[in-house]
Amino acid sequence: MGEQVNFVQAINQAMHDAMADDSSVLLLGEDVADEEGGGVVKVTAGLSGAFGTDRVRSTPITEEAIIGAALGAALVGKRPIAEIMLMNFLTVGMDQIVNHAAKLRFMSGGQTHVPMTIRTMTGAGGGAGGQHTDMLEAWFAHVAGIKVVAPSTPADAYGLLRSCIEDDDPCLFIENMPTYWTNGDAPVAGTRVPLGKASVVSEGTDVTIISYARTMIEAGSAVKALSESGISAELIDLRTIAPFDLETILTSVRKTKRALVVHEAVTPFGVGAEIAARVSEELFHTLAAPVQRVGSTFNAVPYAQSLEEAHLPSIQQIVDSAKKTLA
Amino acid sequence: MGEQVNFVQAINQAMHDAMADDSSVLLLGEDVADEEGGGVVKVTAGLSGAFGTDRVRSTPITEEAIIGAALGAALVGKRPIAEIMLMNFLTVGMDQIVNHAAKLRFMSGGQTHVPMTIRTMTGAGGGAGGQHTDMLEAWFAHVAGIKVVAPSTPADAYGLLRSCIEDDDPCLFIENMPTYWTNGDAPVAGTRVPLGKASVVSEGTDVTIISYARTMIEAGSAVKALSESGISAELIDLRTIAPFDLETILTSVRKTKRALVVHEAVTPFGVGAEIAARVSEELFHTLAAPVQRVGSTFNAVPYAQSLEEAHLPSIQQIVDSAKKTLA
Amino acid sequence: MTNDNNQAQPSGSSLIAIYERAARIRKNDEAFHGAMQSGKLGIRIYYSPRGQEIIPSALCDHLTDADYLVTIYRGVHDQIAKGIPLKALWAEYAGRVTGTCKGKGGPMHVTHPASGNMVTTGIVGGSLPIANGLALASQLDKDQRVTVACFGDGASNIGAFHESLNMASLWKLPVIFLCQNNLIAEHTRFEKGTAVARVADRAAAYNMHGIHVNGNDPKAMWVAAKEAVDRARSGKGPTLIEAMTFRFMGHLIGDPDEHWREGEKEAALERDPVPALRAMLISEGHATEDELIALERNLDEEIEEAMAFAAESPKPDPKELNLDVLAGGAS
Amino acid sequence: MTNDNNQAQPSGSSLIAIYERAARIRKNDEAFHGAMQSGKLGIRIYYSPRGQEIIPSALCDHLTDADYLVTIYRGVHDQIAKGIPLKALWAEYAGRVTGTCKGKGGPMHVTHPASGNMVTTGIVGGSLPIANGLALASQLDKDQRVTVACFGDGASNIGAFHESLNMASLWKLPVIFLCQNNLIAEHTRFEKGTAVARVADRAAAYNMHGIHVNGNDPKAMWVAAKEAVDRARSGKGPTLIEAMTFRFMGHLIGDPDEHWREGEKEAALERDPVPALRAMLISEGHATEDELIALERNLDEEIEEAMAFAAESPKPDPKELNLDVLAGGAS
Ligand SMILES: Cc1ncc(C[n+]2csc(CCOP(=O)(O)OP(=O)(O)O)c2C)c(N)n1
Ligand SMILES: Cc1ncc(C[n+]2csc(CCOP(=O)(O)OP(=O)(O)O)c2C)c(N)n1
Ligand SMILES: [Mg+2]
Ligand SMILES: [Mg+2]
Repeated sequence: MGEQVNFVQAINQAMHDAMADDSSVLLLGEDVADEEGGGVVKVTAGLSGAFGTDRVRSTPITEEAIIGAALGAALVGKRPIAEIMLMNFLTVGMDQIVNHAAKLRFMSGGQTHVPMTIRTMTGAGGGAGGQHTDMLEAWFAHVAGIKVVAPSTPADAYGLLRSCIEDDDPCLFIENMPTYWTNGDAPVAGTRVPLGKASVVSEGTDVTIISYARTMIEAGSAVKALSESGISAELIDLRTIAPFDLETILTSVRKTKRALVVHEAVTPFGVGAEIAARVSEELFHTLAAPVQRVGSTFNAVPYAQSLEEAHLPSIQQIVDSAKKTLA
Repeated sequence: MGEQVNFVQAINQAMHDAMADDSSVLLLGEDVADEEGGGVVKVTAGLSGAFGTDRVRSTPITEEAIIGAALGAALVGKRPIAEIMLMNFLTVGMDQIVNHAAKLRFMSGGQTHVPMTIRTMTGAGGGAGGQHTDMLEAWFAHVAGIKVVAPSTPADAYGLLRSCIEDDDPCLFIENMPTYWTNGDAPVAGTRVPLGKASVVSEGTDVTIISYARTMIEAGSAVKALSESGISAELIDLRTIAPFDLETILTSVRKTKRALVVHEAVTPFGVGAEIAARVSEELFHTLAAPVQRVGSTFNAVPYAQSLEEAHLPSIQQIVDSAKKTLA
Repeated sequence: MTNDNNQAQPSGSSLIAIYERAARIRKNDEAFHGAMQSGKLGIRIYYSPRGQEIIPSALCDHLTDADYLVTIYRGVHDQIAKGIPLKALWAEYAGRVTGTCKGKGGPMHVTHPASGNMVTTGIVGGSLPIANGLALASQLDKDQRVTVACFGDGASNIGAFHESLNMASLWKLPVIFLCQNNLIAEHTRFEKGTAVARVADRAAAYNMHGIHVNGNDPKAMWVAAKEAVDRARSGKGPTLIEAMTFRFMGHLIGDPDEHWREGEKEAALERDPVPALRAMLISEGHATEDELIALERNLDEEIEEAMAFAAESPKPDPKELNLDVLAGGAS
Repeated sequence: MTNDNNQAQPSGSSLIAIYERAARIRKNDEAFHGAMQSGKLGIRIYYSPRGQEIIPSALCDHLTDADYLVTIYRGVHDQIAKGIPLKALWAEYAGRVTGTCKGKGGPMHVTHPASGNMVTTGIVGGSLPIANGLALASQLDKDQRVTVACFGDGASNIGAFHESLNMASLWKLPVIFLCQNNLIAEHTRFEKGTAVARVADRAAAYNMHGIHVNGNDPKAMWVAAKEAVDRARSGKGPTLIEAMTFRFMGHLIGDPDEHWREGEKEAALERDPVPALRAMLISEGHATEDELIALERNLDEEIEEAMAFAAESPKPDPKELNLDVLAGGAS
């Protein structure tokens, strides 16, 4: 096993390398500069020291102004990274993201564009309660003009974030807080992971499990558990949620004839709905069983550990749903 | 043909009757009082005259404060109607809606609840461009704790709005502006249309078309066009988008074995995805063809009429997609 | 604007009542810290109000259970001063079904309408728009209630602050915007995030009455709160109070609390308001050492009982996930 | 704060340049109204700036194409003053592929970076946060550009105003917040939506320089704009300008414009700023009647050509829907 790093290190390195390579890369967000601790969980530690507080700016607690400032600078040659501490706080800046950042290229007839990356963290499991850990990626996937990315390994976090920063359109980069300190193979410095390309994490023949972000862990454990009961599951990490890599999914499901989508977001009207709808349409005559979906229960994230655990998708649920496609 | 009224009249009457029946019903919004014209398109005309400017208040242009004020009053016995002029402006108040209104019942363990109705209008076709006519209902359907309603006839607008106002949970009531002045049968005063119940608008045997709001018009025309080519389509008006009436849909599709979902919202990650996913799962062995979806093209709403018309779902697209299920 | 000194001053019994509230908050804070270190109750997150005890303790001398409070994640001092029962509070922190919110809300969303604790939010700025709505209901019903919205100095920069103060002033709502200025927002110092020297001066931008006060001075805070409460009850409209204070224990448990400059924290701790009030009660002859010891012993017992209650209480059953989402959940 | 009278005053040629801009705006407005009545160009929506012509006409005497402007739906006066070519403007209003935005944006989203027209928004308050970002880029690049964010009086109450002014002041951004106070927001009178008598007084809440000026007085507006532009260019930071004006043609075409009280509109129209400036140019001897007639004839021709250009231009092909959504759309 080669060098290991966690997500915090990989994301920090990606920003560091991007800022070193391109002086137009900026970072704006609450507490991001070292004088403010280098981020509430130190993801941006050292960046203001290395690149100065002109380029790495701690902001007031004003998400709409943070995103607007990043957007405006992006219109005239900068490649800003706007850090919105937690995904639920995007609700405060939705106008700038949806009505402006995502639409300006189209509404200007291509005269302007917004090469901005919004980094945000989220994810349940820590007892933060109902307003700090929602998974809202489906909202942004429903908006034309913005890309949505969610890594599940430190190396992908590095390579996808580098690609987002260099992308000429607004990208929403979603980081999972509970797994921030989980180790994985270190990225090769400079590597880019292309946007819009899923990865087949483990090959299988009986059922395709499609997931992304934090639930790749549960899905991976489910794949092991399934193999023990003789079921060969293929596991796909979407990595980019919008635009998503339909081709890789279809290629896999053509082989397995069965599909299961797993995500932390609540199931109804989630990302799994679009994937299930597309797969069901494209492979209507191929599918041997209905596409299954596993997500969190449809309620606010509860505080009590007994409830939070029951709310989140479990390995057992994934295993059972996979088996259901084979029944 | 009995008495006819348009949406503006029906919605105005629903608010009038609700305020007359229950003194706890309030109305807050920009320009809603008569001194400010009784609403930008006169939907609230006469209400401040009838019930006073204490209960019918024109507000500053501050959507977050409008929704928050309605929410707070709802916590202590009022049944406020918050008018957010256009759906895109909900982006300014998302925090109060999603992090607060939708979650307070759950987060308080049922000690408090928010019987608030948010009325908003939207809908493309008038050349308002990219920031004034989005259909964002899928966002709210993805949030637990809030109901989403969208009428397609004046009578349903009356009956559904009465039900929303009397509902003990937050409801988002979506009004279509381009069809505001379209006539339909007058509601019987006092009628309630239950939330969560779809209506089978026309019966058919070959294919089920599921739609709601503005595109019920195009869908209705498509049903006629199809019957001329000998195809008998059943048309379902969802009326309530969340929680939606799965049973009525499944009953119909069990009969027709084919389904098509039509809405004005852009197709990817839209309401049609959830319906297609559920129908494909529940009726996997019944469906004779893949569920089809028709929505707007995946881009911001364009200004030029030539583009706006091409962007919106057309009768022809609906007809073609219905025929595709029969091919 | 500062206080006008001709105003009524707190009586000895008021000062003792303020101390009792502040001591309850402080002892409860110590007990929460203890419980989190031992880990036995399973409290998962906690934002300590240490340093800010006096502000709500003085405020609540002017409020009854009928008055409304909307506070924030760092709001346990406000909740306790407002009279939330400690048993249900501890059970909520411990994630038990006997908690104020059945364990569903947790520390950031503690709610207890019976004591006027209407909403606790984890969103910066989220408390202000809701407070306007509570005050609007009171204004319509002429029920003489006062609504208090608590928030921090950092929150005075977010849009919700601006929209809420503008609306409250236009409508003369019976609401008090209580900015607890501890000079720090998570890890960002006040002057780095707020472009004005005094938050209270922002009241002028809304033609609103503003008060800048040392929130850790029980007499000054009592006077400031009285002025604002009297204004609200008598229909004179909203007030913005900026109560200066300290944050002694970092942003949340586990935070290294590194923002202090050389010597700042030591100087602040010398002015730790709860011991200061205790000394004042004795030096001014409002209470004897023995009386205070008795009072404190009762508080210790009250907290012991609350801890025990939480420890014995059952955890919520997973079926609770389907309840309280929408009406009709059998709950 | 009001202007300091020792400041430089506009020269005769500046006043003539201001008049030329204002007359172009006014004549263009008349032509838009005509085109909408006849319906032949297919202009679908229009927010008339009549009454507000002088504000950007005086402002732009201090700006170059390199400076940035972010304006709103009611922004055609700002765009024309900033130098947007009328042909592309008319083609955009007419929904033609030769329009500034290929007909995709339309009146509420006119964009033309070459003349510094960076963003036009239909969202109240949306212009201010973006302006900060443009100014931030200029500050980092030390390119001496000034960014101006236009918005209305109603917008001064929304959260984005507050967040943006606070950030601009903290960071000393080279930005001007230009509130065009026409005393009306859609159908709500200024005092009904704004809790302060003067928007400019809100600058104090951000420790920012604020100027209250009669925007319809070309000399006073020129002086106010110069002060703000000089401050921004010289690194002294942002300024909030409240320019008092009128809205003569309702919120948008078709609006009955009923908000005026008895006699108000007549009184305002007597002070219609464009004819007033024209009279001043002659009475003060800056220009002769003949010179102005010649100037105006040129404007008429310019507008005629723009109309003709739009009328002859093709409509965008539906395949444009897939272009400019994301990069790589072959466009
Ligand atoms: C809209 C929003 N943005 C960011 C956060 C993250 N956050 C939580 S507390 C906090 C600091 C708030 O400081 P202040 O308002 O002074 O209150 P204090 O914590 O000092 O009591 C921040 C940034 C949040 N909860 N909500
Ligand atoms: C966030 C938001 N809320 C509401 C509207 C609807 N709206 C458009 S213009 C307007 C009035 C704005 O008044 P003001 O800011 O004074 O600008 P003016 O139109 O007078 O130039 C309103 C309420 C909007 N566009 N955006
Ligand atoms: Mg603080
Ligand atoms: Mg105005």
